[in-house]
Parts: sequence; C-alpha cells; structure tokens
Amino acid sequence: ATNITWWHGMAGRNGEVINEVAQKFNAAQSACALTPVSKGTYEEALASGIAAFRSGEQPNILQVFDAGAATIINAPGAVIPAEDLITGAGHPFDREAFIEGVRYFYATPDGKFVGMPFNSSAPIMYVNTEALEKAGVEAPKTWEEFEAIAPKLKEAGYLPLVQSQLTWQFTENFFSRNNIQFATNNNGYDSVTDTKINMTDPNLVMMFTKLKAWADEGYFGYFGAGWNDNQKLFEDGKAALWIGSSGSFGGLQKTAQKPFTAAFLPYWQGIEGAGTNSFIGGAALFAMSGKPDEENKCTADFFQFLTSPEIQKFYHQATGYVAITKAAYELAKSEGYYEKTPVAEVGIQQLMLKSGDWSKGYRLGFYPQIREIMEREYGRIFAGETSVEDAMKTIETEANDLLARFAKTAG
Amino acid sequence: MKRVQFSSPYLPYLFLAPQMAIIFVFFYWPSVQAIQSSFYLEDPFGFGSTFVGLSNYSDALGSVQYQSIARFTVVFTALVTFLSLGIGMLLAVKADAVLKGSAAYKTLLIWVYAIAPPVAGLMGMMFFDQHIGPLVKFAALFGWDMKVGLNYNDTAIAMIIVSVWKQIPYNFIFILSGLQSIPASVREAAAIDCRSGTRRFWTMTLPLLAPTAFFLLVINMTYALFDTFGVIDVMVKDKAANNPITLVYKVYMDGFRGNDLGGSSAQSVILMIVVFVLTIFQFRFIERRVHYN
Amino acid sequence: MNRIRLLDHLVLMLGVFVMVAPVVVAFMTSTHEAADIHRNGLSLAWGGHFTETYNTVLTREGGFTGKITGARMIWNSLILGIGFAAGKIVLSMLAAYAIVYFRFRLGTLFFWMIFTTLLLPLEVRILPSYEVMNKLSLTNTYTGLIVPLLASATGTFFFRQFFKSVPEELLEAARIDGAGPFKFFIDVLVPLSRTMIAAIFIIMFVYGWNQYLWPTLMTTDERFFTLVRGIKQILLVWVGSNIPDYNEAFALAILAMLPPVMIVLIFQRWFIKGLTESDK
Amino acid sequence: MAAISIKDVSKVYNGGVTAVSAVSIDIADGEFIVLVGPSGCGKSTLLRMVAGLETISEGEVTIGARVVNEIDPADRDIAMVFQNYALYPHMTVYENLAYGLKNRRTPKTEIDARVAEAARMLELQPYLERKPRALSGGQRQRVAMGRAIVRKPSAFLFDEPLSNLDAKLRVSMRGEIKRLQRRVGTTSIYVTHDQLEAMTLADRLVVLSGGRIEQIGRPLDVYHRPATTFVASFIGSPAMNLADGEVHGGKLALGPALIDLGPTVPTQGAVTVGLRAEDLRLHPEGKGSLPFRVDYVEELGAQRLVHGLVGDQLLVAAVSSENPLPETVSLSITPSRLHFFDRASGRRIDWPGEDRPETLAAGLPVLEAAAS
Amino acid sequence: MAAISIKDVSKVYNGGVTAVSAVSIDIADGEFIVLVGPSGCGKSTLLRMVAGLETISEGEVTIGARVVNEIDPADRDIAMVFQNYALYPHMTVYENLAYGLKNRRTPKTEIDARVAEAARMLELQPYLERKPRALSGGQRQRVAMGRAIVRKPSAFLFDEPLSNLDAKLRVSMRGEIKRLQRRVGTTSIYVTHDQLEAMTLADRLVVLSGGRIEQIGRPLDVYHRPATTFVASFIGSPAMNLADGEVHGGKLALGPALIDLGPTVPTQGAVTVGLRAEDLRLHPEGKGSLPFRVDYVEELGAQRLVHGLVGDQLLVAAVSSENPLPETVSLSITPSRLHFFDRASGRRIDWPGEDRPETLAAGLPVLEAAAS
Ligand SMILES: Nc1ncnc2c1ncn2[C@@H]1O[C@H](COP(=O)(O)OP(=O)(O)OP(=O)(O)O)[C@@H](O)[C@H]1O
Ligand SMILES: Nc1ncnc2c1ncn2[C@@H]1O[C@H](COP(=O)(O)OP(=O)(O)OP(=O)(O)O)[C@@H](O)[C@H]1O
Ligand SMILES: O=P(O)(O)OC[C@H](O)CO
Ligand SMILES: [Mg+2]
Ligand SMILES: [Mg+2]
Repeated sequence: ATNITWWHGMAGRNGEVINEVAQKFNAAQSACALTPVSKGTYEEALASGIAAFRSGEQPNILQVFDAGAATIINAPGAVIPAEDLITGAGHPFDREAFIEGVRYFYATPDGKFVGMPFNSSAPIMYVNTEALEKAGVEAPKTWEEFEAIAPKLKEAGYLPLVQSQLTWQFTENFFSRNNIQFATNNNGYDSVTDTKINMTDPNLVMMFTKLKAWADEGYFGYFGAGWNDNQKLFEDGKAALWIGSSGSFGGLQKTAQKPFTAAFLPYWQGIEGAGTNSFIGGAALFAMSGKPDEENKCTADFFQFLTSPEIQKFYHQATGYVAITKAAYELAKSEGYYEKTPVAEVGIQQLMLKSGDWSKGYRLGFYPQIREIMEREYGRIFAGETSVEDAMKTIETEANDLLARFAKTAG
Repeated sequence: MKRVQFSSPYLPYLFLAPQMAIIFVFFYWPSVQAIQSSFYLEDPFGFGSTFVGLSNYSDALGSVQYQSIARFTVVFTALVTFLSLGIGMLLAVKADAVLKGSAAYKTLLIWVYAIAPPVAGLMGMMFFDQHIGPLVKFAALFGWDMKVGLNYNDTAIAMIIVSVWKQIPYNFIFILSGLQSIPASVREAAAIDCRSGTRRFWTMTLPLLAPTAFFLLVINMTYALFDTFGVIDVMVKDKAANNPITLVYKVYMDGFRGNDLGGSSAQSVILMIVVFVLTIFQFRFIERRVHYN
Repeated sequence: MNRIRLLDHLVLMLGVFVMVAPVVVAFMTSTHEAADIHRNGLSLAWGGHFTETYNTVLTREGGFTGKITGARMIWNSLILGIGFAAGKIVLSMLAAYAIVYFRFRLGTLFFWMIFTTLLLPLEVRILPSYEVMNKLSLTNTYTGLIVPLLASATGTFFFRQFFKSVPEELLEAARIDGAGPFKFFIDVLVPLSRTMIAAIFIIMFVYGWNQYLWPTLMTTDERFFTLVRGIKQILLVWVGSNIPDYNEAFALAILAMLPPVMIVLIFQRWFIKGLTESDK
Repeated sequence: MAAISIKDVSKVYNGGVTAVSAVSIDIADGEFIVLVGPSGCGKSTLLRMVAGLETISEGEVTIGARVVNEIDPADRDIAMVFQNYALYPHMTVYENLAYGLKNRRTPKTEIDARVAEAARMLELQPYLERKPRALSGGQRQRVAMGRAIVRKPSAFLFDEPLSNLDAKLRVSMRGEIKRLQRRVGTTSIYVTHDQLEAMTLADRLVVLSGGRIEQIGRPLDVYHRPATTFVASFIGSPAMNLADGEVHGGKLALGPALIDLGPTVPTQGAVTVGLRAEDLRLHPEGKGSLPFRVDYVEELGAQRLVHGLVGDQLLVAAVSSENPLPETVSLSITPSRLHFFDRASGRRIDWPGEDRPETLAAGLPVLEAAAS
Repeated sequence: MAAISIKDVSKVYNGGVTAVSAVSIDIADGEFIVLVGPSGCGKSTLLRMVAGLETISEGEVTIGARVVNEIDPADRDIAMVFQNYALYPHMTVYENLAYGLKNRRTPKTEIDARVAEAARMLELQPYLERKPRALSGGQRQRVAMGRAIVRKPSAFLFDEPLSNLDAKLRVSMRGEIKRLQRRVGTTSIYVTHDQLEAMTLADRLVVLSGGRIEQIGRPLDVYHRPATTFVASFIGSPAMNLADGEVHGGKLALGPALIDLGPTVPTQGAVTVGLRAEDLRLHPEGKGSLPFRVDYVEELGAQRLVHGLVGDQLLVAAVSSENPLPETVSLSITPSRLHFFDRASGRRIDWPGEDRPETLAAGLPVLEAAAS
C-alpha cells in the first residue's frame, strides 16, 4: 500500500479520535495506509510542517488552524488546492455540499477550496443553567443584555463571564459577529501587499474598554492567555457564562460539575448590521505539494473519505466539532442527536447564521505572530499596564509591520 | 601541555577526527547558515529569499518588545544565577559542616539533580496555578494575590523560583566537592585564627571556592540563558502572551513558531555575540583573579 | 568544634524539604485521577490509583501506531541518555587525549575550534541544525537524535582538565615500559579516568535524558518519542476543554526522574570524587 | 605564655580506633616539648586535642589556668604550624600574618607593628606582598611560623613543620625554630617523627608508641637511658644494636663470645642487650672480644658504618674514618656501656655497673647559651 | 648490562633555559653512578636524556655500543625508577611488574618466572595481588624497583627514588638498593639531592651545579678533596666550615688567630679556608689556637655539634659526647687537615702539606665485600 502521513496539532482525546478516523480509512480500503502524527499544538504543527517542507520532508497532509491559513495559502506552490486534488483524482467535488460557514475561509477569493475543512468550530457561549436560574435571568443574546444581567449574576455569587481566547473570540469573531471589516484588501483576501489591520476600530476599542470595565467590576474574569486558567471556573461551577469553542463540548461533558447549555456568541445590538455568523474556527487539512502522484491520489481518497456523511457524523459526535457537510448535519439531525444533545447543534447553527460582507473569513500573513502580539497586549490591559487605546495602537503598528514583512517574503 | 608528549604525524588528527567531524557538520555548518540567513528575508517555505543587509538586526534591536525581553533576560539570568548559586552554596557549606547525617542530607539534596526542565516546569505550573496552586494560596496568606500567567512580575517570580529550584542540586554538588578539596589544614588554621564561622566563610572559604564558583558562574549563566527553555515553555502554557520570556525563547518563537528565519537568525547571531563577549570577559577579568594554584 | 549545630541542621532540613517535597507531592498527585487533579490540584494524600495509572502509562499502547507505550518512551530516553553520554565520553576522551598528550601543529587551532562550541548551545541554532539533519536524512533515527547533541565541548574540557592532572611520570613509565599511544590510552589512561568517566557519564546522561526541544523536533515517528516529550504531549491538550491526563503526566514525570536519580544515587560517591579529582 | 597540663587524655575515633590512651604530660611554662614516634602513633591526634581541632574523648587538657576541653580553638590562645603550612593561598604574606589578629580586632597600628616585627625576625620583609604560591618551601615555612608568632599566643603547636623541606633546609630551619622559641619564650609542643629533630630541639622528649607514652625525659637521658627497646631502637642514628644475650653468673654470652660484666650484674638469664654503634670499637682480628664478620661498609666521610655479624646477629659499628680498616676485625665494648632490657617486656634493666656520659646534667648550660 | 657514555651533552629547553651544559661522563659496565646536586641543577634533565624522555639538544649518549640519541625510550633497554614511583594505580602489583614485559611480548611463563623472582628478591610475594594504594610507602618503592628489575635492562635509572620515604625507611631502603644492584650487577645512574645517600651508594659521585659538573670522583675522594667550595659545602654533614683567611708567609690568619702551616704553604694572600667539623678539636680555654665563642650546642646523642664564632666567622665543631664540655673553650685543628680554596674562583688549591685519610684506596675492598 502507499503510505501517507498526516501531521496534526491535536492531543488528548481529540488526538485519539484522529487516530480512529485514520484507522477507519485504512480499514475501508487497502491501496493506501495513512499514518497520523501529533506534532503538538496547532502552532507547532504548522511550524513543523513548514520546517519540514523547507527540507523536503513534509507530510502529505498538514492540519493548519484558522490563524495559519494565510501563511500556507499564500505560499505559492506549497500546497495543492484540495479541490484540484480531489477532482484530479477523479472524485466529484461539490462546494455546495458544505455548510455555508465553512465554504470561504480556506478557499480562494473565487471560492476554490484550497484547504479541506476538517475540524470546524465556532466560539459559542456555554451557560451554567443553575447559575442563571439562581440569578433569575436568561442567557444573553447581546452584550447589552449581558451588561444588564451581570450584576445579578454577581449578586448570586457567580463570576458572570469568562472566556478562553480573546484573540479568536473577542477579536476575529468580534469582527465577523458584528460584521466589521477586519483588514484592508477585503480582509486580506485580495492581496498581500499593503494589507493593514483594523485594530483601532472604535467598536473594537469599545469592546475591550467594556471588558476591562467589566473585569474591574467583577463581571468578567481574565486569567491569562492559557485556556485552562479561564475555563476552569466555569467547569467548577463558579462562573455563569463561558465563551468557549463548540469543539470543547466533548471535554466539557467530562469536566463540568454543573449542568450546562449553550447559546450563540453575543454581539452588540448597538452596532449596525451586527449578528452575522462567526468565522469558522478549528482547522483544515492541506495537501502538501512535492509528493508523488500515487501518494497524492491517496490524499485525495482520504479527503473524499472525510466528507462522507458517516465519517463527518462520527467525528462531529466524538469531538464536538461541527459537521461540515449539510448531509452529515442532516444525518445527525435525523437520528435525533440534537434532541438529546442540543448543545452540539449551537455551533453549526451559529455558522449557518446569515452571512455579512465581513464574516466570510480573513487572510492575514504571519497571523500566529500577530495573535501573540494581541495576547501580550491584552494581558497588559487586564494587568493594568496599558490602556485599551494604546494597546490597540501597539498591536496595529506591530501587526502592520509583520504584514508588510510577510508581503515581502510572499511577494 | 605535558612535559613528554607523543609525536606522530597522523595520530592526533585521527583522535580528533570524530569530534571535529561532528562539530563541523552539526555546529559550524548550521552556525554559518544562521549567520548567512540573518542577512536575508526568507519566505517561510523556502521559495525565495531577499538580501536585506542588516535590517534584520536593526529590526530586532530597534523593537521595544525585543529590548524588554532582553532586559528581562538580564534580570532573570542574574537572579537565577545568584540565587541558585547562593542557596546551593549555603546548603553545601552546611552539609559540609555538620558531621552527623551529612551523608543523608547529601543524598536527599542531590537526587533532585536529575529533574528535567520541562518536568520542573510542570511542577511549577501546578504549584503556581492561579486557582489551586499551593504556593499561590501560601502567598495569599501574606496578602499577595499572585496571578501567575497574567501578572508579568508574578509570573517572572514563579519562573525564577522554579528555575532556581531545579538548579540548586547542581550547584550543591559542585560546591560540596569544591569545599572538600580545600585542604583540611587550611580550614583548621582558620578555625584557630578566627572564632566566627561567618567571618571564616567570607574571608577564607569563599575566596578558596572562587575557582569552583567561577566555573559554576559560567555554567549557571548558560543554564539561565539556555536550559531554562523547558521551564519557560511549560510554564507559559504555550502562550507567551504577556508572560516574561527570555531571548532564547524568543529566537525559538520567531524562528520556529513564526517561521521568520531571517529575524530569528539575526537574534541568534546577536546572542552568539553576547555569549562570546561574556565568555571573553569572564575569562579575562574574573578567572584571572581567582586562580591560585 | 563538633558540637551539634542546631541552626545548620535547621537550614539543611529546610533545604531538603524545599527540594524533596515537590517531588513527593508530584508522586502523591500522580496516584489521583485526572479529573480529580484538574479540580483540586496537587495533593499530599495518597490517591489510591497508583497501580492503574502507572500500569497505564507504562503499557498502554498510545499513539496511532500503538507502538508508543511509556515503557517504549523510557527505552528511547535510555537510548538517548546512554548513547549521548557514551558518545560524548568516547569523543571527548579521544579529543582531549590528542590535545593533551600530543605535540602537533594544529593543536591550538583545534582546541579553539572545539572551545567555540561552548558559545552556542543547540537551542540557539535549532532551525539550521534541523535543516542539516533533514538534508542528511537523519530525522527519525537514533543517530539524528543523539549525534548533533554531541557537537559541544563540555566533555572535552572536563577530560582535558583531568588529563592535565594525571602525573606525568605515568606516561614516562609507560613509555619506558614500551607502551605506545594506543596502549597507553587503553591500558593506563582509560582505567585511571574511571571516576571522571563516571562523573561525566552522570552529567551527560542526565543532560541527554532531559532533552526536550531537540527530540520534539527530530522525531515525527512515534517509535522515537522520548519520555520528556511524552509528558509535554500529554499537557498539550489545554486548548479546548480537554483535561490533560495530569495523573499520567505526573506518573511519567516520576518515571522520568527515576533512572537518572538512580544513576546519580548509585554513583554518588564516584560522582563527587570525580568532580573533586578533576578540581572542577 | 602558660603551662600546659595533659591529664589522662585518651582519644577514641568514631571508627573505634584508640589513637591515644591515657597520656599525661605536664609542660612547664616556656618549655619546649617534642612528641616523637613512628607514623600512626598518635602524635598528631594528641596535638590536635590540645589545639581543639579534635574532641577529647577522656581526660583533661589545661592551658594556663583554664581547662580547655570545651573551649573553641580560636579561644584557646594557641597558635599552630602545620606540616603543609596551611597558608591561605588567596592572601598575601602580610594578610596571612595579619589574619588572626584582624579577627581578634587588634588595632591596625598594632597589627602593622607586630607583622613588621615578625617579618624582620624571619627575614620576610621582601615578600610581604607576595602570595604563598610565589614563595619557596623554606619561605612558606617561615610565613607559617610568622603567623604563629604575631599572635603572641600562650603556646605554639607544631605538627611536623619541617618534614616538607629538603634535608639542608631542614637542618637550618631547625636551628631557627629553636632560636626563635628561646627568644620569645613561648611554651611549645612540637611533633616530629624524625628523632634527630627531636633530639636537637627538645627540652624534654615524649616518645610515643601505639598511643601510649614510652618515655618522657631530656633528650640525652632518653638517648643514654632508653626506657624500652622501642625507644632504644627509635632514638639515635644508626639505631642501637639490639641483640639476644644471656647472662650467666658475671658473664654475658653474646653469640659465640663471652663478655665479663665485672662485679655487678643486671640480671640472670635471657636478656636483650643494647649496644650503641659508637660504643663498639674495631680491632684487628683477635684483639677484640667479639669476632665480627664484616658484611659491608658505609662511608659517610667523617665516619664509617661497618655492618657485620657477630654469630648470627647483625651489628653496626660506627668508627672514625681516620684509622684504616684492618682486613679482618673483631669488636670490643666497654661492659659498662651495655644496655640491658628484659627479653619479654622490653623494659630497661638498670644496674649499678652501667656508666653513661652525664655531660649535660653536669656541664655548662648548653642550649640556654643561645638565649643569653 | 652495558657501559654508558655521555659525551658533551647539553639541554636547552624551549623557553631558552639551559638546564645541562656540556656534560661528559663515562660510566663503566656495572658501575653505580650517583648524580648529586641542589634542586634545579639539572640532575633529572640529564637522567631523562639518557632515558629518552627528553630530547638531547647537543652531544651524544651511548648505551652499550649504540648511540641512542634517536632511539625510543622503550627501545633503549633501560629501566627507570621514579621519585613518586609512578606505579599504575589501577593495576595490581603483579600487573605493574608484568606490564613492561607484556608489552614486549615476553611469553607468559617467562613473565611469571621473572615476576616471581623479583618478588622474592624484594619480598613482595604477599602483596602481588594488591593495588598500589593498599601498600605502604616502602612497599610501593619496592614495587617500583621490581618493575625495573624484571625487565633485566642494561641500565637502571633512578630519579630520587627514596625522597618520598621517611628517614628510617630511607636508610634501610638505601641498603637494599645497593645490595640489589651489586647482586644483579646492572649499570646504574642514580639521582639524589641527599649527599648522605650519594656518599653511601655511589661507586662514583658526579656533583652537578647549574647544569655543569663540579666534580666526579669516588665518594671519599670527593669528601676529602672537594674540588670547589660548592662541593665542599654540599658534601658532608654538618657542612664543611668555610671561612675567610689570609696566608702570610708560613702562617694562616683566621680571624684573630694565626695557624702555623708548617714547611709548605698552598698559596699566599686571601683564601677561603675549609675546616671539617670533625677535624676541629675542643680544648679548655687557652689550650687551643682558635678562641671560640660558643653560640649553642646540638646534642645528637653520640656526638654533639658546637656552634660558635671564631672572630666573626661562624664555625661548627663536631665532638664526641663522651667528654664533658668545658665552660669556655678554644679550638684547634691539625694544619694538614685544612682545605684551601681560591677566594675568587672557589677552586681547590692542592698543596703538599695536606694529609687526607686514604683508607679506601689502601684498605680492604669495602662495599664489594657484600658482593662476595
Ligand atoms: N579521623 C580519624 N578517624 C579514625 N582514625 C583516625 C583518624 N585520624 C587518625 N586516626 C588513626 O589514629 C591513629 C593515630 O593517628 P595520628 O594522625 O595521630 O598519627 P601520627 O602519629 O600523627 O602519625 P604521622 O606521623 O603519620 O602523622 C592512626 O592509627 C590513625 O589511623
Ligand atoms: N620542561 C621544562 N621546560 C623548561 N625548563 C625546565 C623544564 N624542566 C626543567 N626545567 C628547568 O631546568 C632546570 C633543571 O631542572 P631539573 O628538573 O633537571 O633539576 P633537578 O636537578 O632534577 O632538580 P630537583 O632536585 O628539584 O628535581 C631547572 O632550572 C628547571 O627549572
Ligand atoms: O479549539 P478549536 O479547535 O476550536 O480552535 C480554536 C481557534 O480556531 C484556534 O485558532
Ligand atoms: Mg601526624
Ligand atoms: Mg629532579
């Protein structure tokens, strides 16, 4: 059999599920043998993949997360677009088979799939039902509503709000959920040259000013950039609301001490046109170039295999990541999965919300580093070391420098 | 070196060959590459590179962020070196002084020597956990609300404590053996000349330990600069964010995580120069003053 | 002189407590369940899951290939630690021998070339090194894991120091006894260096065993995973709401400590002696 | 300055080794006592107990009026000179000398004065700014002495201070030490295993063996009246010849020969007979009473040592180089110069017939001559 | 066994130090040559050139019939005994002894036989399985000797082989070495800085100073006719007294005294006069010719050394302990026992009036007595 490898950035239970998927593929056919390798985190997987590519040791398939998409898509010739690969191998490919929210993010401006969406997620709000009952309030749909109920939650003895990743949840998806332009050049899709990020957007500044104020009031808890430190209070039942990933659902079932439900990521009522869908989170699979044809054929087979409703459903249910094809969604629905576990549907529904001009995706080079800058400055905001305005200015300047640098290397 | 040496036209080269070969392939070759790529701006995938002269250097040195990391690195290195040497020395001196049970102390203090930096980091992470870390709770007793991972200084302190903790046994062993090589009669002469143990330590023991201490100074600085990587990597939980990091971590972050080869190489070269200068300085100024025999 | 010194003992006991308590806590914690640790953190009490957890980490066939058990990781770490230490000792003894015992023209040049390697640890030149490894197709091999770490001079320096302290008359006696360079090395110098070799072995073994970044980069094949990398692997699931298997991480951490600690304890006397003799 | 009294002092090391057993010595103020004995006999241990570097297992050490058993070395008001000098390698000669004074908060001017005085006495002025490693062995030794002198302690303790020096230097430093001690008049205990050093330096000699005192006495008393065969063979060079003999009536049978002991006899039966090499006279064959088979001769220049056998017993005779050595020889000895020891216990047997030079007791004040 | 010839050999070290200058010595087969001189005079360097451990800068060394300048130490057929013994610490005594033979591919049975023989000779049988660290100093020394003997080389080279032993052991090992060399009859070069060792061991003595030969001769010749003041002060203990004197006519003025030299005089004017301590006689005041102010007396047991001044010149007299020491003394010396040296060059001035004991030349074969 032809051997192909797949480097990914998942560990723990999610890593095990990946192994199961691979085993299923290997069992389903005999021409190809797929070996998945965990390279650590998303960031490390991307970095290892690139380093390996430079020396011709790249894997056939590399999992790249949302923030790294631009880096790999903009590298001409690093990957074979998933669509070309699949059709080239003689498989049919139908963009329409995928749910709305996942179609654009990993695609060219004209809609050709470059990456194969795989584990897709959305930032959603988990709700501690007991806390809300105690405070006598409903889960907020908008941040305005949150402002209203936060004092009550606090009074009931809860920390009203925690989150897991300010960059993904309160920056990127702030732009998509409120339908605001994130970057010039059509959020970076049109060109790498002169792309500028919009970090000083007044609404974004407002969002963080609010967050800081809430934190000072005791309505919002920020415990640093690590996921664990933040979600822990929700798991322990001490926080009422937690903005997490729809993909966290599987894990949360094990760790949460209190019953929970989920709702959409809130948006600002006061911003015009807000309430659009969120960017797709999670990661996609990329077929690295420079591999022999028979291996590429296997990769194509595997991508094809991944889109089958059964596999999608399996993966969706095993991990909490959303199903990416309509067929898989329908299949799960028809089996009554969402009646049993309504939380599992929230992410998909949020991705299927009406889409706006600015909620399809962003494509920013060196974006993992830009996220690091954001994490650093956000940390300083909440540690009281800087003001929101200054922080945003710093991020914008440093990010634009990086974008310019990226334009040079990619140009 | 030796009064009588062998002379052979090829043997020394034969003996040196394996080491030199490895050094050439795995040290000089990559190092030259690093220097070379520090002058280029390179596409992450290696599709092309542009010569940019010294701009990678000026970018790094001009960046506020880089400067603050450099400052932290200096403070971190100084504190870790000083504290781990100091505590190691204190324990070694005490273990050397007590007769009863000194073997037990020695054994207990030595065996932590073998802990890997990431493992130390794991322990640090758990001990300083914001919600349940025993040391955070302990600090709270004194009214100190430690926010490791959020507050820059708190995190720095936690990192320093863990890094120092991990290095103490190493210093302990070396200083203990250094102490044991001070002639007993010199110590006895001092016991007769000086009543106060503390004074004896400062005027006699410490100066005589100077060669060992010098060697350890170099080793500890190297440790603080480079080997704490594992500690930091685990303790920042994969997100440097607003946490303090050292220059080496930055090289790694920019180069490996950020795929900015040119920038990272330039930083490597800067580090190379710093370490080089430090080494020269140590050898010229410090070592000259501590050699007795 | 030898009156019992209460204060000294107090300081030492405090030192022992600070050094050892965390390890004891780590061990105790490793006997709890992961969720329990996630919720309550470290523990000083016995958790009662010792056998399962340690059994699991040692024997559970993790990873995709099912080839990566804790035992396998220990094995790999051992190969790395021993291979590195042995390699280092062989290389640096030979090099130090050439430098100290031979008169030859390029001696000083070579000495400085080796010395320079002290300036630049692997961490700093990690990427170019990785590329070199790839060019040589050494990724996912034990050779690739071990050999590049050997490109440093510490061992050579230790041995150079030591050789310089070996009485010259031994060489002279051996020459008169008809021993050439090889015989002198094998028959006299190597046996004489035993304590030094032991000390360096420990230092280098621990160093190799504790390697983290390099093995992480160099091994994509699970068969080559080392223990320290395994620990990090367990912790990597923070993203999302997975609980890291803290119990397993701590169990591995404890296992990771055992072999080097044992080696240190067993050779403790030689260790200190070796260091004392070499005067460093 | 102070008298030192050592009373029934014993030392048992942790391992259970008894290094010193029930030793008592009373040392007068200003006296120079030399402890001598073979390696491992407990000399250093005893000295170190006086210094306070070793705990005292049993007994009592008094320096001046104080029992010092529990007193810290630094507070015993003693100074010690070590075999390897134990100079502080990181201090200059000046600092080495001043260190003990500084720690006692002696005023700076006083320190300077005392160091200057000691340096002058020991001719160390040119080296005050040097570090020990830049000094020769003899100079280092003098610094070690100086370190003791500046302190003006009640007692000097020396542990083989000359044994690291070469033969020539040893002889000259020996003279210096003695003269110095006379000058400052400090009570001293001096350890050596070199009997010549012991003889020339001591006011009184303490011969130790196996942790016990074999004999205490003035050097010449010990030389001329060794209390045991051990002392007899240890003190004097060449060592006293010890031979097996038997006394029958008024005669001593020594190998094939019979020696007439005169009117008094020490004992009857088996004895060990001691014969100093210089008491033996060489005669052309037949003239002496002891037939002597020469084995070999060592020419020392001024004298020669003739090694040979009387019967089956090895004897050494020391004779002047002046007179030519006859082809075959025999030995004679004045009977009154014979030493007798109990064959079993090795203890000396005094007898009325013996005749020893008593010069020192009778003659002029010898070593004291230097002090005047 | 072989004769060794050293011809105009010099050594200039890299640093430019000339350690040995133009030394020539012809050593007969079976002869025992001792190189003696103060520290740093080039003894070891010379020996090591013979051994091949040091390159020869100039001149030629011949062992047997071969010029060995370019020959490897292992091939020179010599064996060497080092000051610190240089035993292989990790090998047993047996292995230490056998190592050199093994390297020469001597058959195992032959090795065993030779080791056994050497062990028997040196009484090392009980220790063959021990490692050197479990041996006493004297035993180690014997192993070092054994290592040389088993090889049956044409020459033994010794570099201060006894200087790490204590005084007693040194004396007895001295005897053993001499006896052993006589027994095996191997040509030997022996380095020491101890003149007594040199005197007693040597067939011929080579006195070195500053890399040059001061004198070569049989020990007593050197003792009684030192060629220079250097040799005079170096050989003999106590060292020869050297005083400034002036010869006027038939008289020698020495401080305040005049000594009548008799019919022949060595020279006229300023000279350095040598007086052996044992040639000086002590008399009650007025009886001797030299007024003597006693400084101090060292009692050695068999003899006493009286230190004092004649005028302003320090002299030491060695006198028997037998006779009591008078209160005030004067000295006398037989004029024919005086030594004269040129004041400027320090070279000996021979003169017809001198009279030296010539016992060795005339008398019985002394050391050879042991060989028979
Ligand atoms: N710390 C110790 N522990 C146990 N035994 C010891 C210790 N120090 C000395 N001894 C033993 O005590 C005895 C006397 O030792 P000491 O050092 O006093 O001898 P010494 O007469 O000074 O000998 P040397 O002339 O060799 O210096 C020896 O048998 C020695 O082995
Ligand atoms: N390797 C060397 N390089 C330069 N000079 C040397 C070397 N070895 C010895 N010397 C010098 O040569 C001279 C003679 O040294 P050598 O060792 O032969 O003296 P020695 O008579 O054996 O002295 P000692 O009695 O101290 O052993 C000394 O001045 C010494 O400093
Ligand atoms: O936790 P995931 O997989 O949903 O990913 C979250 C973000 O998209 C990471 O950038
Ligand atoms: Mg002693
Ligand atoms: Mg020498």
